[in-house]
Amino acid sequence: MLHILARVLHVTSVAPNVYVLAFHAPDLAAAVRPGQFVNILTGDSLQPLLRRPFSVYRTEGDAVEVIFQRVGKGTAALSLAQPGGFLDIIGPLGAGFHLDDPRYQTAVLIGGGLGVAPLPIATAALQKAGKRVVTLLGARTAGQLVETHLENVHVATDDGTRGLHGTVVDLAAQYLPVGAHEDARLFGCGPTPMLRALAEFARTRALECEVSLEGQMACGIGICQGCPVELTGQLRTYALMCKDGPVFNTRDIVI
Amino acid sequence: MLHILARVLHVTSVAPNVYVLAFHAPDLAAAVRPGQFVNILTGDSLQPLLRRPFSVYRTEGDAVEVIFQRVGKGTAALSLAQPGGFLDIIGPLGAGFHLDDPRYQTAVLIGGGLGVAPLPIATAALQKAGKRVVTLLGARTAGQLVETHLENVHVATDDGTRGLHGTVVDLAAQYLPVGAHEDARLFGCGPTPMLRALAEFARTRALECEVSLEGQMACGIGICQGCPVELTGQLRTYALMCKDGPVFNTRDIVI
Amino acid sequence: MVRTEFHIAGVHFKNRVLAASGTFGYGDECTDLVDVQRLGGIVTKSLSLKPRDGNPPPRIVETSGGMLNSIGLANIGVHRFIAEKLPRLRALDITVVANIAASSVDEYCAVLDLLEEAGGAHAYEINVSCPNVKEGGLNFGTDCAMTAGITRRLRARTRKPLILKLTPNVAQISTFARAVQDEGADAVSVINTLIGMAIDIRTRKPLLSTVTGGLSGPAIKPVALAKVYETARSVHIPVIGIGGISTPSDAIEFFLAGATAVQVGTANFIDPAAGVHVAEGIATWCTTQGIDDVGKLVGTLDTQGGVSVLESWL
Amino acid sequence: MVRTEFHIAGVHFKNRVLAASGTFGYGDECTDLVDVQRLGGIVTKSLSLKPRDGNPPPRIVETSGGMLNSIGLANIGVHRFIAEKLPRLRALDITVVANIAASSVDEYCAVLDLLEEAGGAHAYEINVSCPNVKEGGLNFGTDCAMTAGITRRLRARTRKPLILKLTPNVAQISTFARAVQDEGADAVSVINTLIGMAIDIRTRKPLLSTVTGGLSGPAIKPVALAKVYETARSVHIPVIGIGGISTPSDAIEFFLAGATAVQVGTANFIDPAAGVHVAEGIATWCTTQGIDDVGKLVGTLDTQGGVSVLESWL
Ligand SMILES: Cc1cc2nc3c(=O)[nH]c(=O)nc-3n(C[C@H](O)[C@H](O)[C@H](O)COP(=O)(O)OP(=O)(O)OC[C@H]3O[C@@H](n4cnc5c(N)ncnc54)[C@H](O)[C@@H]3O)c2cc1C
Ligand SMILES: Cc1cc2nc3c(=O)[nH]c(=O)nc-3n(C[C@H](O)[C@H](O)[C@H](O)COP(=O)(O)OP(=O)(O)OC[C@H]3O[C@@H](n4cnc5c(N)ncnc54)[C@H](O)[C@@H]3O)c2cc1C
Ligand SMILES: Cc1cc2nc3c(=O)[nH]c(=O)nc-3n(C[C@H](O)[C@H](O)[C@H](O)COP(=O)(O)O)c2cc1C
Ligand SMILES: Cc1cc2nc3c(=O)[nH]c(=O)nc-3n(C[C@H](O)[C@H](O)[C@H](O)COP(=O)(O)O)c2cc1C
Ligand code: FES
Ligand code: FES
Repeated sequence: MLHILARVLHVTSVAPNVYVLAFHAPDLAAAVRPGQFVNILTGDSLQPLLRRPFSVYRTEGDAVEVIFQRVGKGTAALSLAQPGGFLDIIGPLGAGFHLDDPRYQTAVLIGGGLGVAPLPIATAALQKAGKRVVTLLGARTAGQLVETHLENVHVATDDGTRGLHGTVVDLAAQYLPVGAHEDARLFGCGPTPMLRALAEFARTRALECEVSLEGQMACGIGICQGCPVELTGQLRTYALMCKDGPVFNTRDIVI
Repeated sequence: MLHILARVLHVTSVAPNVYVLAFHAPDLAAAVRPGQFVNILTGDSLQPLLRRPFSVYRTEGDAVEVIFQRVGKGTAALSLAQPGGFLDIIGPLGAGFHLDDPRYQTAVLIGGGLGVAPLPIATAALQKAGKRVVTLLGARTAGQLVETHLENVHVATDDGTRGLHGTVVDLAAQYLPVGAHEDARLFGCGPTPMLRALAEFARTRALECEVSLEGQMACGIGICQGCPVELTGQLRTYALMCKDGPVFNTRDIVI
Repeated sequence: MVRTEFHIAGVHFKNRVLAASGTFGYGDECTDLVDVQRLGGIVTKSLSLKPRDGNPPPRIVETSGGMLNSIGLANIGVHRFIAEKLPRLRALDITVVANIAASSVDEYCAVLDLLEEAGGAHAYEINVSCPNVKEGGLNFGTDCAMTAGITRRLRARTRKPLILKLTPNVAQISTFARAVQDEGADAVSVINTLIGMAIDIRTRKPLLSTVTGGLSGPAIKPVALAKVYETARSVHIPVIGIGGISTPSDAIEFFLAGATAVQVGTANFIDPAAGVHVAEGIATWCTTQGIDDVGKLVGTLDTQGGVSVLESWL
Repeated sequence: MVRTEFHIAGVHFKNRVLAASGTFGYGDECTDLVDVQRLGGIVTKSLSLKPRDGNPPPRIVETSGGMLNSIGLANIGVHRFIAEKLPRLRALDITVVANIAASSVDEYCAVLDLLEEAGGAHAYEINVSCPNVKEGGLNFGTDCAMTAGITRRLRARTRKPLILKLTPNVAQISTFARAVQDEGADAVSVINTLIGMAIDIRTRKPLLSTVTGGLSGPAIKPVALAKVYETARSVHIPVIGIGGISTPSDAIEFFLAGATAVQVGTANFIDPAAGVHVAEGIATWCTTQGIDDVGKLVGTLDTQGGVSVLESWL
């Protein structure tokens, strides 16, 4: 866990309202694993008060990239970050995907909307590990798809403007017919309803599935107890999204 | 009183930490009188919460200018205003200087530090009215003096780097020997201690003196009662700085 | 068209957004900048029997997300209000709530009597966050019996809507709300400012001449909302929500929590048309949501799944 | 060199800035990011007799200048604290204040007894903002007799410093402070969070699973400062100031208002080294001001010229 002032390299719009932010952070780039996140201070005064968490999108040499959608005050401020300026960042945080398990061959990466965020860094690691990678992307509409730095991409759009007319879980159902893919493992990221559907899909197909969750955080480092994730089994026992997650095996949690 | 979104023309640093901000505001430029001020929303979110008051420095055609020192959050944000962007401004506010009284011939304009702010717009009006103008400027050090758009400038610096080594009130004492200037009237603006000294000086010399005050404001338009200025005479009776001032005759107020 | 009007004890308000006392003068100051007739109503600056000069400066400090004030009830007094302001307000199509402050129960009564006689005010809001001079300066509003007593005395003197404005600086605001309801109050306004303070570390002096003052603005919105929720669940008279409301969305939160109407305060200092923008934004939002009456939002917070207070925060 | 240390009932604190309960875990979580030994002390997350899972999500909402939380006292329980955390804390050169929460007076006693037996904690801070299960969930901290009763029972069981952490959600916090002082408390911590609430207007649901929660952060600083000022003027035991402190200047305001020490809470979430920065910034400021002991600031607010409370804000 590092606390750094990282120099902004660039902020680039890659789709309407979607930006890739790159910053210079050699130690972070060396340490981060796929599925981990960084917690960025988006304003220098107190507006917004808390840091904002973002999955690491890619590393490229000494640079670390995140991809984000402008939804509110924090992301609006980030979208205006100036190259050469500095950002106050804590990371890498959380536990990432378990990509290197020898018990599977094909990694099916599934991203809904900005859930694409951790997939490029995961792809790079999977390629290194010699796994086969298939990527299923979903978006509301074709223009919102961000497909770079991925492998074997299949797409679905809610409005049918590209690929399958439907959700990315529908696409997974199509891509993974019953019983056909025991050696496959699912890695998903996206909005909670999508992850819920994905978990259900994985359960019915008896596939292992890890998902990266989103939700409210205050500290991001395990000291506030603000980010409970309900565990299956006993009622109301919780893991911490920021420390124990944000990636969980869907078997272990109530989404 | 207007409430406008004014296009920023430029923000120019004119001395260390001192900026002139020009914005396009034809109706305001036409309406404003010397000594009046504008109330600017410096941030689009709530940091800082309240507007910030600034004397009008100059008008030039359809443009209105203010000059300000960067001291905190609001002025820091203003110093970063982008040409082409828009600022939310209310003005003109308050009562200005009474420049056109026929009972005096020489206007002695006295500015301490950023108290120079209302003097250029006053100079322009006085020139039109055919008055003689003398300007006395004080600053901590030579580099902080802003002397453009003024007439007959004499200076004093606290550190003696230019002009008289002393305060602008010392300079006034030198410039206005006892009894010599019954036809002169003083118009001052600057930090409260300077205005207090100036008021005392005017009293001992029996000169009419108007000063522009500074202090905390919330609304700037007379609806909050937040900006009392104590009146002489009865104990604890107040005028409102934003509505009845910010310019007062030093005879009428307790500074 | 979304229905925005509502009534309190038979008095009509055009919409559910009023200007809060002390944050909009007497309603006639900024007609340049805003068409006050588009507000649901105007609550006047608190009126006392005699004019009050108020506290020495400084009276205002900005804080994180809020501001402190210690105006000291500076006001022109009820006589000048009747003579100068009421005629101007009568000329407008606007519901006027006269807010009354006093340092004795008799003074409350005297101010109300004068306003009743003059006519023109449609309703009264009673500011009980005032020091009771007879009781050594103890604040009326923090003593339930005194608050109830004021209500009783005033209720006997008017048939117009009587709205008690409660202070949040008590342990349980709902106790006070019930007490004034029992004495015949037609509504309660919740909340007045929180007690706060700020210091200039360079001079080592308080930033308000009175040391402490009243905190208002967005910073207090969560507190105000909780107080409105608490109050609305324990009385059947309307609750008027106040505290940090700057946007239509803020106001809707208060409606959901149980407020029948809201008042916009500090936000007027940033934009005198804030109240109008809030009112019109609410109507627009209702349209997009297919809601035909703003009143249908009131008290519709969905707390299903909310765990019991016993398990609550610690 | 500026003297920064101080003592409470004989226990030494390196400097006057502590990490607040619930905002710094058990002190051993972020040693990567901050040298905790540069803090004046660490107050642990509230410890209950049995581990507590806490409330369902969402537990956190950001508000203007602040945040709401309804953690629900999620903690590992006093046994695991003693077994796992105390040994690690003992290895550090840091003053440890164990914060205790409970839902009955007996539970408070049981937790304290276990900690006494284990040793290692230098002082106790008692969180009374807890629902008393026996009294139908009434919060201990809003009942003066119950708060005093807890103090009496605990005082009889320990000679270590006993610090009562008071809730601001009462009419007069100084009454509570005097009551616990009379029962032998060595200090009071002022304040815990304010009750607040926020709503998602799209879903019409509260943004906290428990509907209401505790407001903290810069937004509450003015309220906290006023409570500290009120308390410090009415007790002779030390007052530990808490509420919205993020900068050295914030802390100095609390010292001037009468706080002997301060705690940094929410600011740790933004920067886990916030407490250290505050502590070191205070020392630097004192140097520039020629002040040789931070303690010389305590209670030195200059209120001369402040008008009387009678004339105060309304
Ligand atoms: C572990 C983790 C990783 C994340 N990774 C990414 C990422 O790689 N790219 C990315 O764009 N976003 C990511 N997010 C979400 C991101 O943190 C939020 O979008 C961001 O905090 C919004 O900040 P804001 O100030 O712009 O919006 P706010 O002003 O805080 O909120 C604006 C609107 O967005 C909604 N919102 C706020 N936070 C979230 C959230 N966490 N999820 C959904 N809606 C929210 C609010 O309800 C509100 O309606 C991640 C979140 C977590 C917890
Ligand atoms: C009628 C009027 C006209 C003014 N005209 C000008 C002008 O032409 N040019 C100009 O530079 N300034 C002018 N000021 C002062 C200006 O409004 C403040 O400097 C500004 O509000 C500071 O905002 P901030 O957010 O940058 O500072 P803040 O963050 O609010 O404060 C930063 C520091 O500056 C101090 N400060 C804040 N406001 C004032 C003030 N009013 N006077 C002295 N110190 C203050 C604070 O105590 C604090 O230490 C005027 C003020 C008034 C009332
Ligand atoms: C400067 C100022 C003056 C106020 N004066 C009064 C007053 O005279 N009478 C009153 O009942 N409330 C008064 N209030 C309280 C407001 O009406 C309102 O209850 C409070 O500010 C909370 O709302 P807000 O956060 O929207 O401002 C005043 C508030 C402010 C900020
Ligand atoms: C997430 C969170 C958890 C907290 N948990 C506790 C707790 O367990 N026990 C306690 O006494 N106070 C707890 N507090 C209150 C803080 O210790 C502190 O009193 C309060 O937050 C005000 O200080 P601040 O504004 O600096 O955060 C908690 C506060 C927060 C924000
Ligand atoms: S966000 Fe604080 S513990 Fe997870
Ligand atoms: S600043 Fe509001 S009345 Fe002057």
